[in-house]
Amino acid sequence: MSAFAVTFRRDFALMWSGGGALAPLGYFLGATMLVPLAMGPDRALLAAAGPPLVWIAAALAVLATLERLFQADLEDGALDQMMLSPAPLEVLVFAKGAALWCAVGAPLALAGAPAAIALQAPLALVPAVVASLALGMAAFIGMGLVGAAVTASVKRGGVLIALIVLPFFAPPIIFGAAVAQGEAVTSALLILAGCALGACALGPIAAAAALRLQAE
Amino acid sequence: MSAFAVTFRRDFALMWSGGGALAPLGYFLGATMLVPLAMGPDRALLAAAGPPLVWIAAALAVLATLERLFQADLEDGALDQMMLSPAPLEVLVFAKGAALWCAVGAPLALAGAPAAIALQAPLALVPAVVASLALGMAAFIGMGLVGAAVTASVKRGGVLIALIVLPFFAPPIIFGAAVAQGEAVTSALLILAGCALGACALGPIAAAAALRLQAE
Amino acid sequence: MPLRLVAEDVSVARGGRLLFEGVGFVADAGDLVELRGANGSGKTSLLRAIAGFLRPRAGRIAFEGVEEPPLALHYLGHLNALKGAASVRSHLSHWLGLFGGGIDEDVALERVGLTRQAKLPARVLSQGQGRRLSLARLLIAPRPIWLLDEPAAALDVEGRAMLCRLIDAHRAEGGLVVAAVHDVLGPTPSQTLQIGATT
Amino acid sequence: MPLRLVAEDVSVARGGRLLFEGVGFVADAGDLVELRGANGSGKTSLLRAIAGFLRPRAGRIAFEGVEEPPLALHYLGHLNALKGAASVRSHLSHWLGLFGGGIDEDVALERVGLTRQAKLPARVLSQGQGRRLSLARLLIAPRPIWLLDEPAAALDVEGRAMLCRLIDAHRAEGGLVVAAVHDVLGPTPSQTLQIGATT
Amino acid sequence: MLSSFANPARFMGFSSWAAPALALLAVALFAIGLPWALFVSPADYQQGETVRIMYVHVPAASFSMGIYAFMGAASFIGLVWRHVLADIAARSAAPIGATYAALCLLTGSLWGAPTWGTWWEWDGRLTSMLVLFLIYLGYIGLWSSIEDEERAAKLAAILCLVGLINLPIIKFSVDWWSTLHQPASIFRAEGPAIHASMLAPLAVMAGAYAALFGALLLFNMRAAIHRRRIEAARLRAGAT
Ligand code: HEM
Ligand SMILES: Nc1ncnc2c1ncn2[C@@H]1O[C@H](COP(=O)(O)OP(=O)(O)OP(=O)(O)O)[C@@H](O)[C@H]1O
Ligand SMILES: Nc1ncnc2c1ncn2[C@@H]1O[C@H](COP(=O)(O)OP(=O)(O)OP(=O)(O)O)[C@@H](O)[C@H]1O
Ligand SMILES: [Mg+2]
Ligand SMILES: [Mg+2]
Repeated sequence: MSAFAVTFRRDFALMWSGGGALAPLGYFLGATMLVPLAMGPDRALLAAAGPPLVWIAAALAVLATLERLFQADLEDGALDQMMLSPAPLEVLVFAKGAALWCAVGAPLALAGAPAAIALQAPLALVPAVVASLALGMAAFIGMGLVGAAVTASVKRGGVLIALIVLPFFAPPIIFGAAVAQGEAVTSALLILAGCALGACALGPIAAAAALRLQAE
Repeated sequence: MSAFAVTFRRDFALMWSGGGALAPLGYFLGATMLVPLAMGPDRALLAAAGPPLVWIAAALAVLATLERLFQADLEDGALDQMMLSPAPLEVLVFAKGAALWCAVGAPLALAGAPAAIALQAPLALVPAVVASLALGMAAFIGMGLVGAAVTASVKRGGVLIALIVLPFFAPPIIFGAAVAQGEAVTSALLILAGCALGACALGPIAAAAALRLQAE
Repeated sequence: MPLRLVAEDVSVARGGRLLFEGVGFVADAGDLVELRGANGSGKTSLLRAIAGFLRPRAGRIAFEGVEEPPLALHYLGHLNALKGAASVRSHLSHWLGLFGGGIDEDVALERVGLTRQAKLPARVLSQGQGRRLSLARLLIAPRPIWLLDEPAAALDVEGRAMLCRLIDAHRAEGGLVVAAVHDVLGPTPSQTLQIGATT
Repeated sequence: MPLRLVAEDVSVARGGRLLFEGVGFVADAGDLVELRGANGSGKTSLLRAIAGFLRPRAGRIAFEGVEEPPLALHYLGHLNALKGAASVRSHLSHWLGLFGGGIDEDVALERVGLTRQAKLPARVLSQGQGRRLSLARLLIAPRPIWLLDEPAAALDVEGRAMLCRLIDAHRAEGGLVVAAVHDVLGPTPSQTLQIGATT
Repeated sequence: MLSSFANPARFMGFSSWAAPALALLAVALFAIGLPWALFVSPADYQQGETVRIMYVHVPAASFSMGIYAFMGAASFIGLVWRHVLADIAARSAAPIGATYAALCLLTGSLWGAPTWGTWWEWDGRLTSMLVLFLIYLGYIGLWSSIEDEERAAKLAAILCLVGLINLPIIKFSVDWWSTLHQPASIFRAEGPAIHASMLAPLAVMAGAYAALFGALLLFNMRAAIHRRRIEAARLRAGAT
């Protein structure tokens, strides 16, 4: 198997095994559950404010998985070995991002359906919400790779990475929330696809550059 | 200095240095910033839905710092040394929780003031919000210790700990959000104080029991 | 009662698999017990059982003439228990507080040869310097029983000589050392225990 | 062009402090260069500079007769690059994919003595077993240059003999080894380089 | 009684006939209870036919809480007396309890749509039931992410005991927050407040749920014991 394939496979397996995918899902559903708890039982308020919050919960859920993405590799020496592979580091970083999308991003997008319903989104919108979340996850992960790479050597970097990455999450969240509110769905989806493409193309390059410096 | 004092001091210093306290603050403010982005510019909606969301952001911010609390000690062997101290493990765990409250919880509670104002809470409520956040943080941390201890040996446990701990966060969030909405402030504060007391008394005991098992 | 560590008929299992059974020894003040055995034979597990971190499946481990652990022993494992962001000196003051006083921090640093690194964060220490810092823990709080797991790992020639001096001094003061080793440690052991020799 | 590794007048600094300067050597196929020096003298840093992980402050490190790294070398550091949750065998298939084929996984496992642990998760390996697994990486993909940082760490007596055989075989096949060591490694080095001897 | 099963070998002997027997009993009770509840019993004068959801909903709700209490007891026994079987029992009960909780949530929302006009409402009881479901998920997640069975058992037991706090919250939530969901009508001090024609099929359904739980629990425990034996044999084979 190629270096890309084995990197993807290992990361996917490590994330998936041990209830890996279950856990971000629980985080996601738990966080969406907190929203109505905090907001109280006012139906109209929830219907107006709720669906966009699915996006915030999704962003925070994927953020939580990003922290240790490269930190673990740095601490146990696996990063050194990645740099000795004939495959470019960019490709391996992309493989890790793809594994994260498959193991966590896609399940999260699917879980967006019940979450959106619980937060009173109209049923007809649910497929669009799921599609937009799937694209948004790709954008989040592409951007998140950079944040994870630059904070890899910081212990307890989880909060630092949030600080670095959350501002970049703003555009997908704005358009994604628009989808959840049923505004200009098609154009918002197109913009999200653009975000995802750009992030997935540029993210691994910037992340690999940062990782090379971390290896010093 | 006593074992309690040095444990508190080290944890506080480790969290504070390296932008430790800044980072959860940034996470907190970043998350509260995302809310108006996702919800759109509707002032009235924001005023109704916003203040309770301060609580959600605070809960997620403290959650993010919990993950590595014991995991780091387990991985580098510091936990073994804690168990060889003449001080009971419960006391050392309590010291770590107290350090977390001082380094992250209290700054977060203070940051609740600008966040609540940004999310259109009435000014008169701000002191009550800060007080409730301070109590709520203590409750979150007390409960979070248990989650952090039982997941200490799980790599990428950050999401698992969220799944385990978030359900327990529900009661403080319900009452805390009530304070933010200006409902039954005094009784909610009393209940929060009760939650905090209970969590801080029982949390370290359960957490220490779990940590003894992790050391096997 | 004089200091004595007794292990009787100890069996240790990890993850459901029996590692060894019927291991026993008696060590008195001044003794150095060497544990030897192939990789994976269970030396580390035995030391952790003596330290009280894991419960042996069978047998008895008893301490005479001292308080029960944690107060009576030091455990130096494969892991150094260092925090990268904290300075070398702050590690010593941390341990001083954690274990209850003993010698001065600077004396301990000098004896392990880290005086010049006192202000560096532990993160930048080399492998051997980290090990030396961990060794300083043994000096900070005087405890009669030392459990050492491959203490010479990563130490240079001069560092090994230093380790020998520490062990000799500890034994001379009436201490007791149990050490897992692969090659020659230096001080003459009073007994050598072969772990898992039967398999 | 035959295999050759040239280091000329290399200086390495860490965190703004010069560790050593003017270090140079030439190693040819079949050579074993031993790096010796006190803890903190810079052996690990030199190896990482050769591997290309860190940039020397001055000097030249050149490879002749091979592609540039990463394709030409293996780096075995203080860290074993193991994932606790993954099985022993899955590490080998991972490295096989990462570095591009070589010998069979089972053969590699057998040569480092981990055949019976093949299905265990790496988490439960003992210190020495982990080191053995990391050594198997050298076998999985044939690369002419081996950079070994204290390769014998945590190995038992039999493991050290195994390491000697691996190094001898590699040299006999025209490979080249640079190893940082503290005590005697086993195979006769073709040269020994003292790092930081001047201070 | 429990101590006589504490020996895994004796447990295997006992469960080899008890598990299928309970399974048969469950099938029989469902065969009586479901038709009775769904076709024979009277419709409600207010809610009409939808009241029949009750026969699925109420036992699922009660037993999902009961199973958690059972897990709490088993965890306590496992922690204090180190009974391996107690650990296995707690672990094996969790997926069943989670399924019952999910069933309660599902039937509750199905019921809520016609009667309250909403699938879901963030009222105290509904929320705390969801919290219970999430606690089940967390418990299962913790179990499955720690490979060392013994350690996983003890850690999960601690979590389970801490989670017991949620049970009284669910039980009394209807009294604390006076909201949509109706308060206790069956198990209350003054005696049941529903008519006997509904109580009887409900009792049969409750018996069916209980038998199903017993059967699934024993099957799960047997599977777990087999898995442990295989695992132990594998590790023994992996000896150095
Ligand atoms: C998702 C929504 C719902 C949830 C999570 C839920 C949850 C519960 C729970 C936890 C119990 C307590 C069982 C016990 O104390 O043993 C219960 C009982 C009950 N529920 Fe629901 N419920 C839901 C919806 C409904 C609806 C829509 C109705 C009918 C209008 C309903 C009617 C009942 C009745 C009659 C009982 C029995 C009360 C008693 O005697 O204790 N539930 N439910
Ligand atoms: N959690 C566990 N589950 C199963 N097996 C384990 C576990 N932990 C350790 N082991 C096994 O126990 C054995 C003994 O490990 P231990 O670390 O005690 O060996 P050791 O003698 O110290 O070896 P070394 O010389 O390599 O340090 C190893 O074979 C290891 O695979
Ligand atoms: N990031 C850094 N900043 C400052 N100094 C550093 C940094 N990293 C390493 N050092 C210093 O560089 C020196 C050399 O470290 P190195 O790991 O190369 O030594 P070594 O010869 O391998 O020692 P050992 O035998 O203990 O493994 C050490 O004194 C260490 O303190
Ligand atoms: Mg060992
Ligand atoms: Mg070194």
